[in-house]
Amino acid sequence: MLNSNYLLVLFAFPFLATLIVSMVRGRGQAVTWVSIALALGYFIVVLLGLTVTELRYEATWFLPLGLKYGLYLDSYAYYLILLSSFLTLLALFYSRGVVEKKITAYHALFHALQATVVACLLCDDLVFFYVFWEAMLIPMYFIIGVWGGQRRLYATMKFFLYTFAGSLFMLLGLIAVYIYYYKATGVWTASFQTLMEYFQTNPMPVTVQSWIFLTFVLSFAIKVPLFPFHTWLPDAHVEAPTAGSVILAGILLKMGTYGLMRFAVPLFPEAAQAFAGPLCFLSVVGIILGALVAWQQTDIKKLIAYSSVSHLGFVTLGIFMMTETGWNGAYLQMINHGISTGALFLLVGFLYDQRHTRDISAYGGLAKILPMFTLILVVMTLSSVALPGTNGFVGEFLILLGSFQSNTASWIWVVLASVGVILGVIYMLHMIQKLCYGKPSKPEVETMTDLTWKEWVLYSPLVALVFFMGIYPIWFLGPIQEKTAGIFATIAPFLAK
Amino acid sequence: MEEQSHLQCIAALAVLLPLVGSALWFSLGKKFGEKFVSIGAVSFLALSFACIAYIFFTATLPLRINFFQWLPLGTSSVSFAFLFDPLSLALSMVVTGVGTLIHLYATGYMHGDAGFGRFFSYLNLFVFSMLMLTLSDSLPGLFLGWEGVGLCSYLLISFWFTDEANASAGKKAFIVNRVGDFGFLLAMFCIFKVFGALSIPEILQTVQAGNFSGDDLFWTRLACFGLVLGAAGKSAQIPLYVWLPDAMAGPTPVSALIHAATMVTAGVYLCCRMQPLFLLHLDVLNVIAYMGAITAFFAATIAIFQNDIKKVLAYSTISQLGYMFLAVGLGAPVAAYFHLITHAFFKALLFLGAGSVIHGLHHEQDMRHMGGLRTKMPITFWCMTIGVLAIAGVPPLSGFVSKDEILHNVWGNHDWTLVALAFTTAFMTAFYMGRLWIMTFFGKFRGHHEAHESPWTMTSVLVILAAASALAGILNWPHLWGGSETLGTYLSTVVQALIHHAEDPAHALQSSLTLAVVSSLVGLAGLTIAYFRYRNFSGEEFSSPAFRPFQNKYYIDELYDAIVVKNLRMFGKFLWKVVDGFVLDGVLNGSAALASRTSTYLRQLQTGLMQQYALWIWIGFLILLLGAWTGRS
Amino acid sequence: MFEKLIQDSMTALPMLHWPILACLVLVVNLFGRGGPQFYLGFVALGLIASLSWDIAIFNNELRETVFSGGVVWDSYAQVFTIIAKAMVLVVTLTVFPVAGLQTKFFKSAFDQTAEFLVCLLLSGMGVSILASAADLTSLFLGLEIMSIGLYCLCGFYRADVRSTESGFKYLMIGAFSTAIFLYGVAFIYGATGETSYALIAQKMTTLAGDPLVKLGVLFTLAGLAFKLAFVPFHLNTADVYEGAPTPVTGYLATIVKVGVLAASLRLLWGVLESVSGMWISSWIALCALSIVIGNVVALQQRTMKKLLAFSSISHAGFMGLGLLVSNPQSGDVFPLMSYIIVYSAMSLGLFALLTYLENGEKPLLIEDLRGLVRKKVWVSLALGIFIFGLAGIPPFAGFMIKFWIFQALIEQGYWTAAWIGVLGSLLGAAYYLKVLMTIFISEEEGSLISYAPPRDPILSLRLVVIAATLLTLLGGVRPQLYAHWIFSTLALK
Amino acid sequence: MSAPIAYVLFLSFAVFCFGACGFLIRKNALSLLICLELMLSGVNMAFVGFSRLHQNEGGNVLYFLVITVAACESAIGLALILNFFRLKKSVRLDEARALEG
Repeated sequence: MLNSNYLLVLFAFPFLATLIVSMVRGRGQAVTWVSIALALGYFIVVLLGLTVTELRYEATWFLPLGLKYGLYLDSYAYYLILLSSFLTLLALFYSRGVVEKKITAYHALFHALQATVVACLLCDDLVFFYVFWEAMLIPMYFIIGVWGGQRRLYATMKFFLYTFAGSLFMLLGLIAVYIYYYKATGVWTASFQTLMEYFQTNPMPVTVQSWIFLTFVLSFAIKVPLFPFHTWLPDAHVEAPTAGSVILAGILLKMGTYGLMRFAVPLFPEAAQAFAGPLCFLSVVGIILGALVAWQQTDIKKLIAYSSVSHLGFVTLGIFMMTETGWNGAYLQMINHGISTGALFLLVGFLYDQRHTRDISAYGGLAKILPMFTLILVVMTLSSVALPGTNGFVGEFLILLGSFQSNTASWIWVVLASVGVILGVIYMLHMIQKLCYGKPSKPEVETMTDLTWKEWVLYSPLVALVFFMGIYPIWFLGPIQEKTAGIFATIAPFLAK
Repeated sequence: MEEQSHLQCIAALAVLLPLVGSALWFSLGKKFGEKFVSIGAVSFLALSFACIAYIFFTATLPLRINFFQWLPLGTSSVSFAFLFDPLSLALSMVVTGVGTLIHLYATGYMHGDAGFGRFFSYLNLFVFSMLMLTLSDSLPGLFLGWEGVGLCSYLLISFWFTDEANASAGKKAFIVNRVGDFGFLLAMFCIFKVFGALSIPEILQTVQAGNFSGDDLFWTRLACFGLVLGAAGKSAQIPLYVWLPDAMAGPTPVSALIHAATMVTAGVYLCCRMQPLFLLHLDVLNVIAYMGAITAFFAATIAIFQNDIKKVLAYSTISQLGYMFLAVGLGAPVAAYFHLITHAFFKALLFLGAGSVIHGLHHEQDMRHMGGLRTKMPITFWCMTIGVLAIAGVPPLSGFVSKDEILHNVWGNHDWTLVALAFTTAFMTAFYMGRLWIMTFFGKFRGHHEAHESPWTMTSVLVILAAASALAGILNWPHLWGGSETLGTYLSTVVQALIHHAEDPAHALQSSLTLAVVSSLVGLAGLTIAYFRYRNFSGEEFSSPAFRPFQNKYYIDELYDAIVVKNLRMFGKFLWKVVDGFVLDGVLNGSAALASRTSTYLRQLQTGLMQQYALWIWIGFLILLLGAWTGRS
Repeated sequence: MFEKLIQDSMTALPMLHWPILACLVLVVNLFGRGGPQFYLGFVALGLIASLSWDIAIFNNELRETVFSGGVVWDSYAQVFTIIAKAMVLVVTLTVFPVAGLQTKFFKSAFDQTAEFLVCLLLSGMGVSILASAADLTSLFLGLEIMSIGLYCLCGFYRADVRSTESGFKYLMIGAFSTAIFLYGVAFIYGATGETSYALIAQKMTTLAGDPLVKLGVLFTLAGLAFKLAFVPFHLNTADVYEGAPTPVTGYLATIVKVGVLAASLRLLWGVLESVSGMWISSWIALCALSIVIGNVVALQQRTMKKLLAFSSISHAGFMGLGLLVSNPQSGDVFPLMSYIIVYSAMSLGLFALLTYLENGEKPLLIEDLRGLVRKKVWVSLALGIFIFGLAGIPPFAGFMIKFWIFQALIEQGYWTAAWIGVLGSLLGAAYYLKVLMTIFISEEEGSLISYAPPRDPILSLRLVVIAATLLTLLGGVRPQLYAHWIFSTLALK
Repeated sequence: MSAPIAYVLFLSFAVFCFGACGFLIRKNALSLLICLELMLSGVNMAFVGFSRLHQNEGGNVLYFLVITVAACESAIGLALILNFFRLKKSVRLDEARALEG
């Protein structure tokens, strides 16, 4: 069953789901259950492909100038699709009772978001990767825009335009590669695989390679977000509805790092080598800034948003230091961040639905009133603080250990990044103390109800994943290691010895 | 190092029992009540102790048990594996043994507390992490235990979390431990860079066999410094000791088990375990020695002026740990290890005694409100007396033997500053322990509540510990005094001592005897002075301002707060408001505003007057003409 | 000697369909008393017939100079005539609901539906002549026929001062620019002594540096630039678009630009290729300016039609770049053609919706569209798709057409133009998003919510909107709906 | 003897410029139409001059076409001005500001 038209099913299913959900008439409940069923169905379909290593689907549709709908699935793309389908399922299940207005549109948009993300991950053609890379913004634009908080107009506008501006530069870089290949070989194709094989034997001159690499990095850096380009993230997260934040943090941010690992570094290894130093500096600044600023926040969602800046700073550090272990750790940390931050946003959403405020000082003493909630919150905090035994540690340890051995950039960055480990504890425990310990700051807090079975269905898989991947990451790292080894085999000749 | 399957399951049982227990008590604690939890917790601990003891007596050491692969590191990989050798077994025996006793004690102490189940779940989790720390075969495994105990100490210190102070004390402990862990992480990276592997036996083999290039030596030196920072963080040495006194906010059994007997000794265990690596860099050993000595002296000076009984014991623990690091620094790991074991016994005894006093006086911790308890709490009094005498270094108790051996090594080293520090600290230790002893048990009763003796569960533990701390000395009775140094021989396979100088046997016996007499005289002197000073203690003392800095612990906490915490918070605000808010967002909103301003400006051109449009056409055309003509555009 | 004339008109029959249909309408109008619906239906059917006729007799290899050298009837001219007819058909279908209105405003304006249609058809004829002109005279004639038809159309609402003023302004400035254009033609004629493209092209190779030629080329360029509404010449566009009736604005924004582009493609690349050094850099400057300034000024626009006016200026800039990169000889005009087709579809669709939404008396402000999605879901969905298309945001066709242009620009090394195009489409996205925000996201109620247009959008308008949405959606994902066909047909041998 | 082409060109350019400047300055709508005619006549002069220079009739043909087109334009222009007058009771161009903004 696992052949190329499985890929087609993987590609087409979410698009179909979007259509079906938008067609459903009738009261809100029907739409919700249909959409959750479809999300579950897709999650199972994705699970079927667990053993896949590499699948390719040749396109039948001819397009002018050599563009074609090639689909390509490898373990890098596969695990992100798994994470995306899993988080979408959780997000939709969470927003059952929460969303009242325009439910059909809400669910249709989430399925559309998933469809574009999966399409983007599966595209083998650079141009159609770009098309779906931009298309991802539209559903998110509406999700934040229609169901967001007070300043949603400013936030969603800033989110869309910032990412759109960055990716337009990538468009020119992408076309430059596409035409460079045409001029060199006379063949019109933007298929990533053929480009990779070609550039492996006769790479572009470093000057050309550098500026194209920079356009790619600019676009991906905005999405990640890397240090100077991160100011859209706190606004987007604070204004987005809870389910929107879960998907935004869980999946959309990972597209940036996925892009770096899949396209930017393998295509332009020498340029990546040349710019490794400054980019590592930016990552380290992102780690420290993210942690310190998160410490000052009074809005919980903003705190978690800045913590994402800090966590993804580790991932980009792992990528730009260009070592195999570093890359394995970076990829694992992407998935971990998706799980832990997604869970944190769900927890904040749980609080927000009862108290309708995100101000951290409005809570207090939750440990006594909501013991189960505090347990889940502490477990997720430990995962994001990288306590050994949780998944966060495995990711961070591999990144830092791997990067320390690299000779592309100096080991001082890794030492500074490890300082981030300390800062991480400071702001996370600050949050836990303000939320859970001490006396409840307001009488209403007393009347809050603890987790019910609905929440347990949501959180127990996440908690299980946190510990399972913390203790036994091999089941997951095995295929990733092969893929990384493959990439490093191609770019090894260009790396400094 | 063959692997019998039945040994594997025993080892797994020993370690996993506390983990399973912790999950049980947390979830079922409320439903099944205190009786179930207390029996369960103590029996699980006892069973784990029995397994460790079985391996201790039957297995041929060193025994390496491998479970499954954990971290793939490219060339090599780290797996969950246990390494049973003298070092780890000795400490695990102490951990599980003293742990079981303290569990028994805690069932009495925590009786009636709402979070009873939760408390024992955290305590069991702590024992699990401590066993992971001592038994694991690879550095990351050790690190897992290392941070696990840090987490449990955080959870237990802020156990009564409704009071904000306890919560921030726990937070402070975890953060300061994390600073130490930063050093440990760095050390692991350097070690991996040089040895390409993180499994401890492999590393130590290459260290003994290998010869190292200049570059490698740089990395190993950095690794040693990292380990020292890690050890200092965990064992509360000079730069990172501030968390231990605040850790007293937790329940007393926690202070006894974690902050006296087991967790804080992890640093010493690490230094002994990685001793071959340290031997490559003697200057690092020297640093450890001086760190230990200064910490010992510094902590002792503060302990004298504390009025809270648990704070006195906390600073005394820091001081005794200083001694252990001094011994390790001088290349006498056996002495350090011996002192570690004896200290575990008598410090646990002192803490539990203090706990029973506090329990009796309904949570009264200030010594100035105690006094004359020897008649009301006889058993606690007699056990505490043995503890005080042991720690003061009065022969023939265990404290005297282990401390004397350290002093012997210090004397042998001929480094006079260290000797001076060691001996004055010995005197001060005796003085403040005497002060504690007399203020609580002699003179008239200054408290409010009616004191009563603790229940049998607590006092029985006190008696056992009293016996242990009295007789522990025979464990490593020096050869010179006719002893068999069982611990020394037992550990000799793993660590070796640095012989400073060869002495002829006759002279050695004579000097060690004189040394023993001198150290015991110092101890007795401290006690008698304390006795005469506090015999009829009225209530206040050290009122003159000269003692102000000592009573306020040299304002170290305030200093750290001012330098580190306030600046970091200001830097955070700066980053948020200026870098993010003003610079980055400024650029963004600025460019948007620029675009809309130019657009409003250009819109004014649309005046609706047709002639102006024609005029603009001409102007546009002329520009086109000029551009084309000059060939520029 | 009439045989040659009859034979020529037989070959170039598609072009003659326009006048024939126009005369038929006039004759019918003379006799019959049919209402507006009748005439519109009559013209629509006529156009459909002529369209199917043209597609049937479409002949790729045909290349004949007819009417004694005035016009060359090749595949290129046929394609543009077909496109022009399709667009005029769309405009007539858009006019359907407006014409049928009984409200005071429209009734007085549309009692001469026949005249309206005649002007429309003749203007369409102008476009075909432009596309197939092979002589300076027929170029001038085509331009004038198209423009004169438009002057009447713009000023068609006699009772409304805005429409009269728009027609008047368009005429005055248009005539002014035609004078400039003619002066250019005069100089070219003066320099070469010839008026037919082929001969001029031969002469041009020898007159590389001649100042007269340079002056002539620049004057002609200015005239064409005004018709395409490039920036320095764009000022009256906003007023004309605002004042003119909405279907006519749609016509102005699309077909006029298509016709002039076809003419300038033939003129610039066919005739003035050898002297291209003179006009290429000016042309790039014009296009770049119009893309950036067109989008910048659109940022602060209040009314919908003015916003679309400036967006059409920036799209004209893109089409100019498309022309720059196309090379008629080798048939490589795909970027330009795909841009023309998709852009026209989107604009006409959008203007059709505006016609439906507008309530005639006052201009349609963006504020009026606020929260439209709550009341008219399908209309706002279509509006959203068109706006996303115009903004050039992927997966819609609007992005693909921009992609082909960027790709061709970079392939031929016009880096500055590419970078400016990128900046322009970013600015464009800004104001399109603002419009989307008002339609979909904002909570308040725009005036249009309460104004329920008296008639449900009848069949014609729905047809137009659905066709345009389909093209916008699928155009990007499967451009070979039109790509393949364009590629093969347009080899100008 | 025929006047050299430069004189004819100079004259035509002069007439063209007068027309253009008139177009920019005059405030009355009707005078605008006159100025337009002036510009077109300037162009015609150029056409006839060049046709004479090249001894072929291309320029003359264009001359006639330009005249006819100018006539059509002024016809429609007058119609529009009439309508404008009917609505605004004045032909001053300053009145025509309804489409501002």
